[in-house]
Amino acid sequence: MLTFTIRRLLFAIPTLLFIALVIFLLLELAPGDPMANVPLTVPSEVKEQMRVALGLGEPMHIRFWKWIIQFFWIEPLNVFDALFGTGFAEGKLRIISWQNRAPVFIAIAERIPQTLWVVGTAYVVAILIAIPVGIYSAYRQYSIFDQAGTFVTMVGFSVPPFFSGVLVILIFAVQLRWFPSIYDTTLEVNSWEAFGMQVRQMFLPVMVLALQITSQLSRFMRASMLDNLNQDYVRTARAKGLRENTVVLVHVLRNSMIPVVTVIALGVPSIFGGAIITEQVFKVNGIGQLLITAIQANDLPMVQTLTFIFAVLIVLFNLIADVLYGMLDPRIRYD
Amino acid sequence: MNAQRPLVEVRDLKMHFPIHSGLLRRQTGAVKAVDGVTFDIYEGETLGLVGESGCGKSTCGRAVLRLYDLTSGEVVVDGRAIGTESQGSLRRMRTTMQMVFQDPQACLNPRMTVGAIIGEPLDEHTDWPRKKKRARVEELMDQVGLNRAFLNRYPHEFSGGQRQRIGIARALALKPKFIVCDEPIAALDVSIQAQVVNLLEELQDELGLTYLFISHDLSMVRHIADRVAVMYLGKVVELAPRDALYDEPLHPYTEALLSAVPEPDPAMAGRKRERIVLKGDVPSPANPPAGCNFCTRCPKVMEVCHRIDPAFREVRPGHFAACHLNDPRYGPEHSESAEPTAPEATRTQHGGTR
Amino acid sequence: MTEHDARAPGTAIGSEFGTVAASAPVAGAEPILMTRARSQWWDVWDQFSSHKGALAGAAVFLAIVLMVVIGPMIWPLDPTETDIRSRNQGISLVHPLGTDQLGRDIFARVMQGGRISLAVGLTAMALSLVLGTLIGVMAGYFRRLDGPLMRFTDLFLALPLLPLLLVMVLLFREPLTAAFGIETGIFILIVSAIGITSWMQTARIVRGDVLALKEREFVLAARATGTPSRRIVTRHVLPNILSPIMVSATLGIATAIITESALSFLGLGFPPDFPTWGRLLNDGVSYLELYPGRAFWPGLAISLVVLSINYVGDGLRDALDPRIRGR
Amino acid sequence: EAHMGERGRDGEVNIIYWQAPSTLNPFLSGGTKDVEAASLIVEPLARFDETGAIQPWLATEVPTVENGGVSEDLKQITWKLRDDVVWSDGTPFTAEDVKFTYEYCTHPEGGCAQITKFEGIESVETPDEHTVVVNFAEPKPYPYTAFTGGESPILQKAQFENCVGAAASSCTEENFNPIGTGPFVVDEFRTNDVISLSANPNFREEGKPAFASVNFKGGGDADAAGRAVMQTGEFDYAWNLQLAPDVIARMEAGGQGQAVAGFGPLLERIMLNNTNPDPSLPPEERSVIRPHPFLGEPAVYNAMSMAIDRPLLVEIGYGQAGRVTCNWVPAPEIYSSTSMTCDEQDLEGAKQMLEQAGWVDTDGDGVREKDGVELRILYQSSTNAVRQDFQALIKEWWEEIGFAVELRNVNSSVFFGGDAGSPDTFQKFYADVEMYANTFNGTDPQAYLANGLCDKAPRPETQWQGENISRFCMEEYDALWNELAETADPLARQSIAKALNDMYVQNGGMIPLVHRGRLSAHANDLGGVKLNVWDSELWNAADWYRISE
Amino acid sequence: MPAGDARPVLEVRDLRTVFQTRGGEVHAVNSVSFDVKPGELLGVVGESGSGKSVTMMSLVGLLPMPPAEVRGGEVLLDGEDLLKVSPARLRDVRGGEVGFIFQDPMTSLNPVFTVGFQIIEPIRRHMGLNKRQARERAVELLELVGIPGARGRLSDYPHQFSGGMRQRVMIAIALACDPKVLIADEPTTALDVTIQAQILEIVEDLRARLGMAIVWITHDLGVVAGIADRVMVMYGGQVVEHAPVHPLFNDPRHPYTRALLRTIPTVTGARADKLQVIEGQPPMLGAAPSACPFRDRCPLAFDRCHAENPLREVVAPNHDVACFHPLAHTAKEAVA
Ligand SMILES: Nc1ncnc2c1ncn2[C@@H]1O[C@H](COP(=O)(O)OP(=O)(O)OP(=O)(O)O)[C@@H](O)[C@H]1O
Ligand SMILES: Nc1ncnc2c1ncn2[C@@H]1O[C@H](COP(=O)(O)OP(=O)(O)OP(=O)(O)O)[C@@H](O)[C@H]1O
Ligand SMILES: [Mg+2]
Ligand SMILES: [Mg+2]
Repeated sequence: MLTFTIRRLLFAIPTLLFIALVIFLLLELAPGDPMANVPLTVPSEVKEQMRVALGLGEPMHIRFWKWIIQFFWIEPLNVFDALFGTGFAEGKLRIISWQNRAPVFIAIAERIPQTLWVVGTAYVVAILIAIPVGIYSAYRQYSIFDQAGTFVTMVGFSVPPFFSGVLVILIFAVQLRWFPSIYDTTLEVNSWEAFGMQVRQMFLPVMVLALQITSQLSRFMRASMLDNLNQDYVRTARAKGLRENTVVLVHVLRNSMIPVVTVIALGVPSIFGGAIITEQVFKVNGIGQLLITAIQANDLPMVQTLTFIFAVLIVLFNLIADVLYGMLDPRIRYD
Repeated sequence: MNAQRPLVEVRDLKMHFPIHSGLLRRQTGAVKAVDGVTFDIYEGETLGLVGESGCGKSTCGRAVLRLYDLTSGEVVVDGRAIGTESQGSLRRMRTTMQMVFQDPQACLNPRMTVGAIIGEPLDEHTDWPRKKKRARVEELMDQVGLNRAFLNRYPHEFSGGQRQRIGIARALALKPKFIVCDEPIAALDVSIQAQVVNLLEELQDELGLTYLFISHDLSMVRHIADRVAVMYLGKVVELAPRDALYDEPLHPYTEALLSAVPEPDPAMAGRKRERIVLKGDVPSPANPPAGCNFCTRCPKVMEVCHRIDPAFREVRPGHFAACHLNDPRYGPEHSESAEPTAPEATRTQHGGTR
Repeated sequence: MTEHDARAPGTAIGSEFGTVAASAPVAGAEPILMTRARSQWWDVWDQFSSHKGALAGAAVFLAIVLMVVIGPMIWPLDPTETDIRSRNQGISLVHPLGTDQLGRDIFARVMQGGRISLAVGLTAMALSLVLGTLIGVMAGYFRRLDGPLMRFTDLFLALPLLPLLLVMVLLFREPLTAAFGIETGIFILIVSAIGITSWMQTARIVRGDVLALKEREFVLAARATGTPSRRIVTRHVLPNILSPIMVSATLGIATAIITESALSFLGLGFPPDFPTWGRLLNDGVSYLELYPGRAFWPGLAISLVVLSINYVGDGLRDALDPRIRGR
Repeated sequence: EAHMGERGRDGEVNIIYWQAPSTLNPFLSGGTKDVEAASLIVEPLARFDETGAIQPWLATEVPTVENGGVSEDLKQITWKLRDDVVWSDGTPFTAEDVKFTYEYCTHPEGGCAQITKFEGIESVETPDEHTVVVNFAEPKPYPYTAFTGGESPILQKAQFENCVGAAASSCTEENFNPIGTGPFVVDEFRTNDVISLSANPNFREEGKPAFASVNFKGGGDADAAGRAVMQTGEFDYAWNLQLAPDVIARMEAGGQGQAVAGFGPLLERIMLNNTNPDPSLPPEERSVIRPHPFLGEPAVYNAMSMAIDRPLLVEIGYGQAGRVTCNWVPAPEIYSSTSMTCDEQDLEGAKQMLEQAGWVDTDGDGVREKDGVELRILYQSSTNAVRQDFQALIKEWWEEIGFAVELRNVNSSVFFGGDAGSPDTFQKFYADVEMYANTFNGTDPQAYLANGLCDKAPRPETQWQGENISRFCMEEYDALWNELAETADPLARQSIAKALNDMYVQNGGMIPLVHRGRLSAHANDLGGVKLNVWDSELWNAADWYRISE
Repeated sequence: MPAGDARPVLEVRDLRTVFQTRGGEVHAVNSVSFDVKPGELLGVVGESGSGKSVTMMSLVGLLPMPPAEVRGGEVLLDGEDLLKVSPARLRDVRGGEVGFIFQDPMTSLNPVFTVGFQIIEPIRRHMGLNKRQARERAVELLELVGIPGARGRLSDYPHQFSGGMRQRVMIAIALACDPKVLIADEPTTALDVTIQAQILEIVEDLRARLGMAIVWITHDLGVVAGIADRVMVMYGGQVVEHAPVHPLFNDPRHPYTRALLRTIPTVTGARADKLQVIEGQPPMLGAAPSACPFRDRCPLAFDRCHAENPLREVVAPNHDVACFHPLAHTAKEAVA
């Protein structure tokens, strides 16, 4: 297992470097200009000067190399400095956003909490709902519950969040006034009252997101349960005289969870990635919103760093999913 | 009756499947599925190949047809060494050698009609017009006892025995000389096994086919084979004419195998109490024991068995075995069993039963 | 007992009889069994039609397709024609779904939008299927290609798709528009953008199935016959991975339609005078309170299509699965 | 003004900008959102008020020729600073800071976004602590650019001393937390998200600001911002609500707030391409002026203009935030010409005009042609709901009078991005006509009118940079503009500007569509809001207060 | 070996099981009756699809319902009708009083739980032992079925065992609670002959020691000949012949039994030139039988066979057969 993990990690390095290059080249080739949002009243020579000040004048390979150094060496040093109060990174140029000329990691660090709060909660809620729903739907395949569950999850899957999001805002925030329509990222949860506020402002985005995630996960759970309910060992378990609950919730569930757990693990990068559209709709200024504004502003360092972080997370969680799979399923032994 | 001309010659055939492991996925070992096998199959005869599951029977059968790239060794079919030829030039040869598979369900493409399945070899190797192909397919169906009317049906509409007939018809389509039957009856019901075996025998008589008949059913092999090879853990441990093998096995493994076959006659079963029950399981072919492969389970194991791998020797004319017991140097005190004592007459009899 | 059918064939032939007896007449020597030959597709249909949801889904989907294909030909109002006097109207006989802020007929626009959305869904799905199947089959069948192709797939899986989509749209918009005209150009662009970013799952599934299939005896039989790899793939492998492909296909249509609408939301979809469901929905969202119909109808159309296709996919999955079909 | 009391009495005010500020240093971004957010903190020497009149801010008075602040030769302006101003950190505000600001922005490596404000300045001198003398190289008839308006505020020298030139971008802390003289100080700045501010304890005016803190939220969309102010009451002030009029009306019915409009010189227009836009042409040919197959013909562009129903466009697109206009310079009023009318659609007249000019549909395909040239138009714009509605309507009208129109819209970051490699920018103008909005800063149109000069046309030599998007070129126009550049007399300047405006519109530079206002919304209980389109909207946030019933 | 006069521990009367399928009903088990006495081994033979497994699973409700439905009959376990008891009681019976061994040792064990867990489960459930005691018992059981190093192997997973060992684990599970009846559904079919010999050895040994009633399903007549006391031959969902093992092999009365015995070659004795075959196909069980299920393949079939379903009739002591043909009721030589 350990060799497997190390091997995969080693493999990940060239993959990631290649991805970094691909992302860089793609973004490089994309039209669009960091000065697009500067008002038309600013003359073009000025914009040109601003562009040069951003370092756009340098050739491509140098910028790529610089970025690689910054990402893999200088930024980790900065993290180290921040943690231990050392000064290794002093004077070294960090990855600077073109929008505000600040290190991109500052912005990213600011955004992570709200994304984790909202998207993370939604993910957890979705898992908590999806698993029992999936189990029961499979166990009572083609029952009313199963049919209704299928219907609801499919509706959840088919309604785009930019529609459902606005709809719940109109209903719950505008009409009923139960929840705020705009997420307050400055809220500090330091009292019960603040916690209540936090729950209230998270409710709508979490609901919209969770519906989507639940839809997919519960289908998965159901299919996995169905696969296992027909296995021979289930008959063996019944022949042992075990209670139906034990049969389903111990024997079948444990086996069904193996693929589902890895699917859940594979979904984790999306938590960090944020749910772009949902964040946009609810003004949860998280990572997703950061990415989309960066894209709109053609802030290449930001876009590139973010997308690359996503890629790292995806690769990492792929690995975690594989390792989890190996741990959960005793039959699998990676060497 | 036998022309005694070897149609298939296999010399020291090895088929190892590499095992990769470690950080760099280097090859760290190999599953020695077939590990140095030598035998001939004479024209018109049936060579039975028996052994326990996982001992390498199928691998051997497939290697003989060059469905795998051999690790080493030589295979000559119909005078042509096919061991190292490219798959492209082998294509031609495929008309002389064919295969019938274990699982009649799995060996037929569920999405093709019977006609298409039987006709596939014709499509590949002939440029006959459609009519002629169809006529041949129908002829084949007659030959194996399938109703011509079923030409356009799908495999799942047939019973197991009928499906196996389809598989046989397909193997016959190009009029091969040599057919490898890889457990063709293992997946069939007892009452249907007989149908298929009879069909194979009839076809052999009719078309002069040569079979390599792989099976783990010793009683069925006894019925169909002229000579029998017993495999254990990648090696042939005994090879002999049928009756010689069943009446007087020379290898303790063969002995144990034969004694383990349940006797469907309670009276006999009662008498044959001295059943030899082997202890333990077959070792992994990736990690065979030192010395004789069988030394871990052999009831007659000797000290030398753990050290030296016995050679595959012709103990009696036509009767080969790989066991130290048959070697006068190591054999037990009562060395007469190790000496070729059987009279000449019995041997010839064995050779020409059919 | 049915569990037997579920497992690798060969373990229990007894159940085969059961299957045959239960689903199709055994073809034996007996004359009573000489019923008409039923192809397995008939069986598939048989099973499919017993799945009520799937049948209803198929009916709804067909109805929508018909409406969208034939509708604009018989409906007198042009989706792009503005009629400023009658704008923002509610439901009426002339405008069954009302009109938008420029007085365009929403019914006509929904039908027109459906043409594009469905066409995008179908073609993007087809593209991603072709890509996914091709790569999956190559990886699964040819051992040497497996590593590189799967790394390639992993690479695509690891690429953040949204920026990729964005970049693709930005990059190729102009050349394609220049080459094919605005409509076809953007159509090609969006379809390929969606297709190229969504084939990976299919490829993985197909590869897995091909790997298993490759070990099946009928593929070996074909090899023993001397069938070259190329034809083994087309004749033996492809037809047998049809079922996962079909299921991927149904899901693919749905995701493609939704992705197109998300692209519209991010301002990267079709040009504004091109009503697609995604665009209509997105435009309608700001009017949700005033004229809920504006968002409701395209939203309903998307949901209905996705829903119906999902049901069809469910039914197909059951119908194409021999274990279930046997029951 | 009646509202009095101690500083910070009214608690918190919530402001939402649906575009989030990314920095608080207006010299580094130039985006409206950033400039306006910064205006709560840093201030200029003089500002424009809601009427467009210039007001002293950190200076004691606005220097003019009359009061001697501006020299007779128009080459020198002297600012007298107030002496009661201190920075929020308590240190005094001096002329050194002003001079430093000039040095900061004009440093060649700094990439200052507001560098045009300092154009023509030869030197800045500080004879004493409270006097700043600005010397121009040439006579400057309109000297109120540097240190005037929200875009050119004063930075504290002590804070930014080490952030000049290339170091500008490493000064994150400074750029995010500038020390200012304004009513508020930054507590926390989260880029593209939220700014928390609190009242400046050292603010020069007693009892101001009324609010103790500001929660300045950014991001989302105009819909949500409007809803949050007018319907749910979560926010007090929402900026720039570009929404359909009926949507605004519906939101106002929510009863929590109201929309207010103000009109600057922002003009939605259709630019006419005076060169041949065919992208397949080599760049040299692409930049030859007036070889457009037909747009150079007055009958064609006049007919196009006549076919447009401007009042309807206003009604559909902007409601109370729009007005019909026929001028390139629609505001301020003193500069806006009254010689043209265009508020009635005249399809018949347009047809006749084309007919008379020889444009007839001879082959019956619904498209007029002359000498084998068909009236086929590619009409591009940026992606934006209202623009696309306009495109649909105008396309219909133009097709009615015998044009064939193809629409195209381009993502605005590409459209307005200056990427020389992209064919889709508004500057490249690979279309026959294109629609967007433009405006100018302050109240003087001279620089803006320069956009009609021949040598400002984007060409390959300039990497397709240049403000003369139409590639409009007339000797007379260039001559008249040069006259304007030398005239100081306000009345004379006005009449020249009007003449330039008319010349440009009548000779096929553009088709003006809608004079657009800025529509913002504030809560009913937010007092003191004076919507200012000439400067930052938050210019008088110090005077805002909570209306208590 | 069995006590001929002991009361049967399991008595099945007129059991009927039907499957509802899309293609109509499948009458998989039709009026099956049999019994087993303590210490006795009843062999059940018959070709695939003859209803052997369904019969046994119907006894303790292991069939998925739907589609299965037990239409009638009685299953008396020590006089208690298992078809009428509550589900809870049935669960107590399963694993507690009736042990099951299934055919495929590869898939019958749950791959994600240790072998120990799977053995302990029924012990704790039925015998109410605590964890430690249950563990001890599990070790005992594994030793009983001949697994070396039993204690150490409790924490292994099934995939770490070979096929034969897994089947032994299955036997251990089935024996865990000292059941009165052990039902073995083709427990050795998937195994090699040498391993099969090991298992048969163990079962015979266990039977002698524990004295439980065993029902042994197989289609290998050789196995039955070796270990069974009585044999029941099933065909088309019915019992067609039933006799003690010697009479059945020496004096088979039903044409099917006779044919079956002739089809199989042996490793000893004379070698036939040609194998006998049973022509034709097994019946489809689409409806309750109204005629002899074997009629289409029977060389002796006559009119009555097509019109009426023969009942089991006693032809010799303990030997009954369901056939109209007079030959079945007389001696075997007549047919040969
Ligand atoms: N492609 C392969 N890669 C690695 N190992 C293989 C491969 N094919 C077979 N083996 C191994 O080789 C050994 C012999 O396998 P083979 O299938 O020849 O046995 P067999 O005698 O035919 O068994 P059975 O009776 O079960 O069919 C087994 O241990 C098997 O696991
Ligand atoms: N779930 C089911 N649905 C429909 N029919 C079934 C089902 N299970 C079993 N059958 C049918 O019941 C009949 C008897 O099956 P059973 O499994 O008892 O046969 P068997 O004698 O055990 O055969 P084998 O030797 O293959 O195990 C068969 O015709 C089979 O098709
Ligand atoms: Mg094999
Ligand atoms: Mg069975």
